[in-house]
Amino acid sequence: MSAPGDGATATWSPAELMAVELARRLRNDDVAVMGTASALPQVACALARATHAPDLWYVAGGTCGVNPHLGPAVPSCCDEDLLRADTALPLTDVVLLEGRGDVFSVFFAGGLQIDAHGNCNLVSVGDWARPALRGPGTVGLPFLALVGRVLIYTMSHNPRTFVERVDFLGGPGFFDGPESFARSGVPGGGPVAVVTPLCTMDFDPATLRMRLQSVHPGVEVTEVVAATGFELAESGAVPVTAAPSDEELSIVRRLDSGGLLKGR
Amino acid sequence: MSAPGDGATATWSPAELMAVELARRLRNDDVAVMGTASALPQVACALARATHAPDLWYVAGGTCGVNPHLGPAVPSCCDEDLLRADTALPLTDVVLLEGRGDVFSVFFAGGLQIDAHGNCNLVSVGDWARPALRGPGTVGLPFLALVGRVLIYTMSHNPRTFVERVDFLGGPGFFDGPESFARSGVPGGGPVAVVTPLCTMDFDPATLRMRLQSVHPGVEVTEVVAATGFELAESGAVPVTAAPSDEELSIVRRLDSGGLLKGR
Amino acid sequence: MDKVVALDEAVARLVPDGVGLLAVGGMHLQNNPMALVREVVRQNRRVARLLTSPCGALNADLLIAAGLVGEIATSYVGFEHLGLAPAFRRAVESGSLRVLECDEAYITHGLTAGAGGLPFVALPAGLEVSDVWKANPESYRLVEDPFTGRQVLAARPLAPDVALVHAAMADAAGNAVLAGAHFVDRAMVLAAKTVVLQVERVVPTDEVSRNPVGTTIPGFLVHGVVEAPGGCHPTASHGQYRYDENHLRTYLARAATPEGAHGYLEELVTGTTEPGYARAVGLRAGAGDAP
Amino acid sequence: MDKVVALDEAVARLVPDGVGLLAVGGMHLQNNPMALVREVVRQNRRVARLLTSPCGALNADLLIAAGLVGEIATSYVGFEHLGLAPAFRRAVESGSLRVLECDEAYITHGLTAGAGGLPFVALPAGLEVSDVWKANPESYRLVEDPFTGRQVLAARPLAPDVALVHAAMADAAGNAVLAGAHFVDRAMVLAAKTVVLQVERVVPTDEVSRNPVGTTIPGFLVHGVVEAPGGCHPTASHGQYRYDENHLRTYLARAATPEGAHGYLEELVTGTTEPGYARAVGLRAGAGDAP
Repeated sequence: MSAPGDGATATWSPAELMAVELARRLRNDDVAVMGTASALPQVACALARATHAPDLWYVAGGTCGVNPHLGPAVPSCCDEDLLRADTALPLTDVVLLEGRGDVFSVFFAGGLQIDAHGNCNLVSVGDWARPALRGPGTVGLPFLALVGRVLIYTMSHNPRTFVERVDFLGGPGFFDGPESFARSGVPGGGPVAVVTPLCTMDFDPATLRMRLQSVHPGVEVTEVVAATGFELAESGAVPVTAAPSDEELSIVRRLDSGGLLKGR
Repeated sequence: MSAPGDGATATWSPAELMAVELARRLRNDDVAVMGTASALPQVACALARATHAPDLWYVAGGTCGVNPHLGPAVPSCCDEDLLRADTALPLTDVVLLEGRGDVFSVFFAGGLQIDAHGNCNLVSVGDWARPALRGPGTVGLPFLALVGRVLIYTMSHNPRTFVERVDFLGGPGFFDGPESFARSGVPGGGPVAVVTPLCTMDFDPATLRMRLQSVHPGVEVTEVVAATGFELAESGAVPVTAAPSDEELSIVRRLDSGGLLKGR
Repeated sequence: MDKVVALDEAVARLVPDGVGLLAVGGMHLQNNPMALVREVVRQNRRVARLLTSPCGALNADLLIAAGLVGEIATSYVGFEHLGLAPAFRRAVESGSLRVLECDEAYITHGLTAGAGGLPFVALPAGLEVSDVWKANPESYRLVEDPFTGRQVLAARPLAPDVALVHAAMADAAGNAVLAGAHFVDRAMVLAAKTVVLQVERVVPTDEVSRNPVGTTIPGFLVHGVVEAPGGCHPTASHGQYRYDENHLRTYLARAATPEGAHGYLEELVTGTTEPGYARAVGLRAGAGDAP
Repeated sequence: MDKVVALDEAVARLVPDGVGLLAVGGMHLQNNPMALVREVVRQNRRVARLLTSPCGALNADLLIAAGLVGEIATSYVGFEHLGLAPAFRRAVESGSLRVLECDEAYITHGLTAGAGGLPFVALPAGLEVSDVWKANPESYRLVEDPFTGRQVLAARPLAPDVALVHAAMADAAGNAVLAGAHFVDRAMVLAAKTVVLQVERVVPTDEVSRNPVGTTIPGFLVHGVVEAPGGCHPTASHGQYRYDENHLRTYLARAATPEGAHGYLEELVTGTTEPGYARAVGLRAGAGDAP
C-alpha cells in the first residue's frame, strides 16, 4: 500500500517502515522487552540482529521466548511459536527482572493515549472512576519508569491518541517536563522516540516535549501537526525519514512472511 | 546388628525400627516435607504409602522430588536420584509453600540439641557469638513454627543432644511450655513425637514436656533416663515399642536396598 | 485418591456460589480454561472478585458478560490485536463492575506472596509514580522501608480461594504437566486454596513423570481434574491447538451489544453442554490445528 | 558475542579481589562450581562476604580454609551425612569468620527480592519466633504490615555482585541449560550483577534450545562461560556424575586441622592447575560415574 497522502508510490507499508525506524534505534548491547500484540517490535529487534546489532537480545512478552526465531512473526505475544527461541524464561522471572532496572535497556510501549511528554495510558479515557472509554489496562507499563530507553510506537496517529496530557498515568514518560521528571527520581531514562505511520518523533532536551525528528516519505509536516492533539516542540527543518533499504525491506519481509506488517 | 543393651537378638537395626515408628505416625492425608540427610524419613514416608497411607505425599528436601521412587533411598537430600519421582517442584516453590502453612502437614526435624519442650538447634552449642561447637546452620527449621505436626528424629540419644533448653532456638517446638507456646501465637501445632534409637517419646499435654511413649525392644527405661539430659515428664507404665512386622521390615529393606538404615 | 471429576460436578463441588476470589488461568488468547469458565456460567456461580493473569481475555469477559462478576482485579482485559473486551468495557463504563486496578508486577509478585504466606510484597522503587496504586488503595499502600527509611509501594498478597487453570495433561492423583508457556498459571496453582485443573488428557502417572523438573505440578496442590479435550477453545492450548480467530471475532461482534452477548451465551453456553458447544463450533474433539 | 573464557581469565577478569558479595551455587554435595572456586583460591581473591545456597558445602569450606572469606551469609555449611564443615566450624569457633545467620526462607526469598529489585521482603508470620533474625540484625528487621498493622519480619534483598554457578551446558553466547535440580542456582543467576557459569560442555545453540521452557538461562544474564568438564568434583554434577564420597572424606579428614587443610590446598589447589587436579584425583576428564 501507499503511505497516507503519498503522491508517489511507496513500495513498503507504513508498518514496515516503522519496524525499520525502530530497528535503527536499537544498539548492539541492548536487551529489549516487549508486551502485548508485539509483531512490530519483534520484527524490529530481529531486523536489528540481522543487520547492525547481531548481539542484541529481545524477550517476547508473555511467552518470554528469548530471541524467538520468528518463523514468522506472530500477532499474539503469548503465541507458542515464540517459544521456538534460543531460550525462554518463565513470565514470573521476566517480571522480576523488569524490576531490577539494570537488565532490560529497551522497553517498547504504546497506548490509547500518548501525551506531549511521552506518558502513555492504556487504562481509561476520561475520569477513571467513570470512564468515557475503558481501555484494557496498564499491564507492565509502570515499568517504563525503570528502564533505560523507552521506544513508543502506535499505528494510530490522530488527536485522540496524541493528547496534551494523559487522563491516567499508567506508563510514565517525562511527566509534566524536566522539573517533575527530575523530582520523580525514577531510575529510568524515559522515552527516546515515538514512531507512527506518519513520522518519527523525539523529545526536545530543554522541555522534554515531543518534536518531529523526521516525516515519512510522502507525508507533509502539516498532516502530522493536524493529526497531533498538542503543539509539537519546535524542531526546525524536518528531514524525510530514510526509506527502508532493499536489504532492510527484504529482511523485514522474510521475518514477516505472514505479512502482518505488509498490510498495515 | 542388635539394639543397644539388647539381651535378645534383634533382627532389625535401630534405624529400621525408627523408620517404622515414624511411618506409624503418618496419616493418609498428610503432605510431608523433609530436609538434610533424609534417608530415614524417605523410607518412613514410602513405607506409610506402601501400607496404611497410600495417598500420603512427601517432598524430598533439596531436589524437591515429590514421591521419589526410591530406587533405593539415598543419603543426600539433593541427590539426583530423588528426581526419579512422580513430579518435582523447584526448591524456591517448596520454600514458598512452607510459608503458607496450610500445605505441608508434617515436617521432619532434628538437631545438635533437642530440648525438653521439643525445640531444636542446629546452629551452635554455647554462646552463639563465640560457640563451643558451631553447627552447620538452621536451614528450614524456623518453619517448624508454621507446620501442623513436627516429627523429630535423631540417631544420637545422649545428654549432649537431649538438653533442658537449646542454646539457640532455630527450630521452635513448645518454647518454655504451654504459656510461652500460646503467647507465641505461631500457626503450627508443634512437635508430636521424638524417635531415637532407644525409644519413642511424645509430649505431656499439660506441661508440653517430653515423655516416654515406648521403649524399643531390649531397651531399659533406666538407659533412656541416663541418656537424656533433662527430666522426662511422668508417663506411668512404659510399654515396649511394637517390633516391625515382617511386612513392614520387608518393605523397609526393599526401599532401603542400599542398606543405609540396616547398618545403623 | 482419584481426583478426576466430571465438569459439572467439579464446578458444583469446588466452586462455591459467591466465591470470594476466583482466579482464571491462561494469558491473552492462550490456555484460557474455557470449559471450566463456561460451566461456571451454566451453573450461574456468582464471583465476588475475579482475578486474571496479567492479561485476561475471554476467560474474564465471558463471566462479565453473564453478569456474574462483582469486582475484578486485573492489569488487562482485552483481545490483544483483535480488539477491546466488549463486556468488560461496557460493565466498567456503565459502573456495574468495580475494577481493582493492578499492574503486572503486583499480579505476579502478589501471587508469589500468596503462595509463600508472605504478609505483603514491597514493590520496586519507581512503580509508585504511576496512577495505578492511587486508583486501588485497597490493594496498594505505602510503607516505610525498615532498612532505608524510604517510602516504598507495598501490595497485599493474592491468595485465590479457587483457581481454574488449564494443563496439557494430568494423572488421576492431580499430578500435571504444563505445556508451552506457564504464564502465571503455576503461581496461581501455588497460591490458591483450591485448584481445579482442566486438562486435554488424563494420563498414567509415568507420562507425567518423564521430565518432572520445571514443567510439572504435584497433585497435592490440585483438588479436581477435569478432562476437557479442546476445552480451551476458542483460545489456544499450547502443544495442542491454536486460537480460533474466526470464533473470537464472532464473539467480539456479537458481544458488542448486551443483547448480542445474551444471545451468544444462550446459544453456546447456558443453552447447551460442552459436547453441544464443541459440535456447534465445529470442534474436532481434543484437537484443533496443531501448532 | 563469545563469552567462552578460560578458567584463569574468567576469575581474573570477572571476580574482583575483595568482591562485596560473592554467591556460590550448588547445594549440599551437588553442583558446587568447584573449578571456579578452586581458581578463586589460586588467584587469592579475597571475599568480603560469601553467600551460599540454603546449604553450602565444599564451595564455602574451601574458600574459608584458604582464609579468603571475611563474612558469610548462610543457613547451613556442612557435608550433610558425611559430617560438619571443618574450616567453617574452626573459623567461627575461633572468631575469625563473621556469620550473618540466615534461614532458608530469607536466602530463597532474599534472592528473589534481589532479582526483582524489591526494596525488601516481608517474611511469613511465625518465622519471627526463632533466634535467627535476632542474631542477624543487619539482614533482618521488624516492619509494620501496612495492611494489618502487625509487626512482621522483613529482610534485605540479596543481590550478589558476582555469582559462580554450575550448568550442564551453555553456548558461546551464555545461553545455558540447568540439568537435574535447580536448587537456588536460577535465583542466583537472576539476582547477581555478574554471572560466571561453569559448564560441563560448550555446545551449539540448538542443543540449548531443544526444550527452552523451565530449564534454560538466557545469555543476557551471563558474563562468562568456562568449560570445565568434571569441574564439580568432588561434588556431583546432575546428569553427569555423582559426588566422590572417598575424596570428600579425605578432605574432611585432612581439613580437620589447619595444617592438614593447608596441605590439601597446596597439593590440590594452589600448587597445581585444574588438569593437575583432575590427574591427582584420578578424574576421567568430563565424566565420573553416570548417575
